[in-house]
Amino acid sequence: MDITTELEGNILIARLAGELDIETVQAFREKVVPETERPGVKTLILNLNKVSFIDSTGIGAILGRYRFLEKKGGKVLLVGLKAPVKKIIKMAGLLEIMPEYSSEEKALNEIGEGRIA
Amino acid sequence: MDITTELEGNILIARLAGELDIETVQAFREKVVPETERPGVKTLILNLNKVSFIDSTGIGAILGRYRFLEKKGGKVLLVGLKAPVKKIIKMAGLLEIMPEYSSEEKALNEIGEGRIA
Amino acid sequence: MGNHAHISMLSRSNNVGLARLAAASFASELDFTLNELEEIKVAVSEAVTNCIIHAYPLEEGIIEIDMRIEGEELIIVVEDKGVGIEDVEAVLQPNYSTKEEHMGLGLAFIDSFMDRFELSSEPGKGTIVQMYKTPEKLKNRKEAIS
Amino acid sequence: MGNHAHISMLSRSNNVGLARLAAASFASELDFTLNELEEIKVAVSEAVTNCIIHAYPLEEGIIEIDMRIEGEELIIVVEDKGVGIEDVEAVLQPNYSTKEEHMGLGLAFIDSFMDRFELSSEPGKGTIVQMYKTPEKLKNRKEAIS
Ligand SMILES: Nc1ncnc2c1ncn2[C@@H]1O[C@H](COP(=O)(O)OP(=O)(O)O)[C@@H](O)[C@H]1O
Ligand SMILES: Nc1ncnc2c1ncn2[C@@H]1O[C@H](COP(=O)(O)OP(=O)(O)O)[C@@H](O)[C@H]1O
Repeated sequence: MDITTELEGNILIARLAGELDIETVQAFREKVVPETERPGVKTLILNLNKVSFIDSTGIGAILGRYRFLEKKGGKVLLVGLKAPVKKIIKMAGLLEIMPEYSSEEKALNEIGEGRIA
Repeated sequence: MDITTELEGNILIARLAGELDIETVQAFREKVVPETERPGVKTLILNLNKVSFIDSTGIGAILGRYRFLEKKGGKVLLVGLKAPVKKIIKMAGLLEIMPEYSSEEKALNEIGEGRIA
Repeated sequence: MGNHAHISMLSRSNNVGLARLAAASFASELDFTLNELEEIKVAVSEAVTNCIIHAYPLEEGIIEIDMRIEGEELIIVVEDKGVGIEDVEAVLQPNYSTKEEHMGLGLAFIDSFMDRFELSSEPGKGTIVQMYKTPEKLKNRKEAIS
Repeated sequence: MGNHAHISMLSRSNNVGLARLAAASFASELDFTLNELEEIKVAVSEAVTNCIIHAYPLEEGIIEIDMRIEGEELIIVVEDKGVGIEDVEAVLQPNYSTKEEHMGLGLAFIDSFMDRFELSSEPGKGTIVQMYKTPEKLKNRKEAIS
């Protein structure tokens, strides 16, 4: 799993590539979790465009960030879900609590226009 | 292994996609071999652009077509070798007897200009 | 006779990918769609992950993965010799987990993605998950004929 | 303790891909380049193909693939209980094949792509191919230090 993160003001963008499972969730914990814990960070845009596989461990990691940010009044936005990944995320009920966008730009626009914040 | 073939006059173009090994060589035998046996066919352009893996079984299949066509005064031309595939083909000595081109067009041009025939 | 392959491996996180890939490769002999192969990958991933997290929480153990094709059916059995399950009925409830930070989604995914599955376990002895799946295409064909 | 996984499978052509993928997945725990992982795939493919063609020419048998990591070294052992090899020295010659339509490239590829390999066989009992490989990066690092 390759992970890069970028801070845009109070918005954290995390881009994941590869398979998110019990092996690679470790990288998520090391690279994404501490960034969401920075003071001020409320919104996480999770770009899963290059994620080809996810299972319940990956779902657990995303949900963990959602719960953490929700307490701070924040949100998690999902970007670029491939069909197999989307199926799992949907079945787990995540799409009911996290909006989904086709690109980072669209997600950023929504936040900018204050619909989500 | 996905295989498509196309006849351009006496030139057979075969396009392979996938992994060429002991499992898939069967498809090569069924789809490519009979086409090379058509009367008149002397030249085989083998497009391996979408082949991600080859082993000695695949080498054997290609060499078999070379030997068959050589007897008819023909040739095998290779197109679009990916790095790992090229390494194996080179190690097996195939590049010493079969010219390699970056595209089908270039291979066809060479034949057209009579440098190979 | 149908195809057969068996994997024994240590209960390490970095072996889950191997199990999943091997299962999808084995299954591809049958006429599964890419979508169905992805479902098989998820199911195997969940069963193997459960062995790592639940069956062998403290020390590494062996996970056995048996893969068979019988007729047009894929049968995958994941077995551990770990702690076992006290109350099998309870863990089969959706969203049930004995670990606080877990969500109880694993068995639910297996249930959704395989045609059927059986869970058998003995506390202190280990757990067996048997999973069955036939390609949809084939089921449709059979229905069309009958 | 190093990682360990073992595969037993029928000597069928459509299991070669499984063996190759599993080996590459297992090997990826070490710091191999993509190029080296491809080399491992070829070596495993050749060893397993030999079992299918040579060891069990008439009827299916079992192929055992043992994969270990010891320190920074990958050890893959492919074993069959097939016909065995009469003259091990002879088959190790490049371009030597006991089958007319074959080219004797398989063992040569294994030799090129792995750091070292050992072939042992007993006629009528079976054959064992042991293959070893350490990531180049690591070898360079060690040389730089010493
Ligand atoms: N192989 C196993 N060994 C022991 N317990 C298991 C095993 N598989 C599942 N369980 C039990 O079943 C429960 C539900 O499993 P699952 O649905 O995968 O959810 P989760 O893994 O999130 O807890 C687990 O919390 C655990 O108690
Ligand atoms: N597992 C095996 N069982 C029996 N014979 C084998 C085995 N592996 C290799 N051999 C023998 O070694 C020879 C050389 O093998 P190889 O270099 O792979 O070339 P090829 O497979 O093209 O013959 C084979 O022709 C065969 O006689």
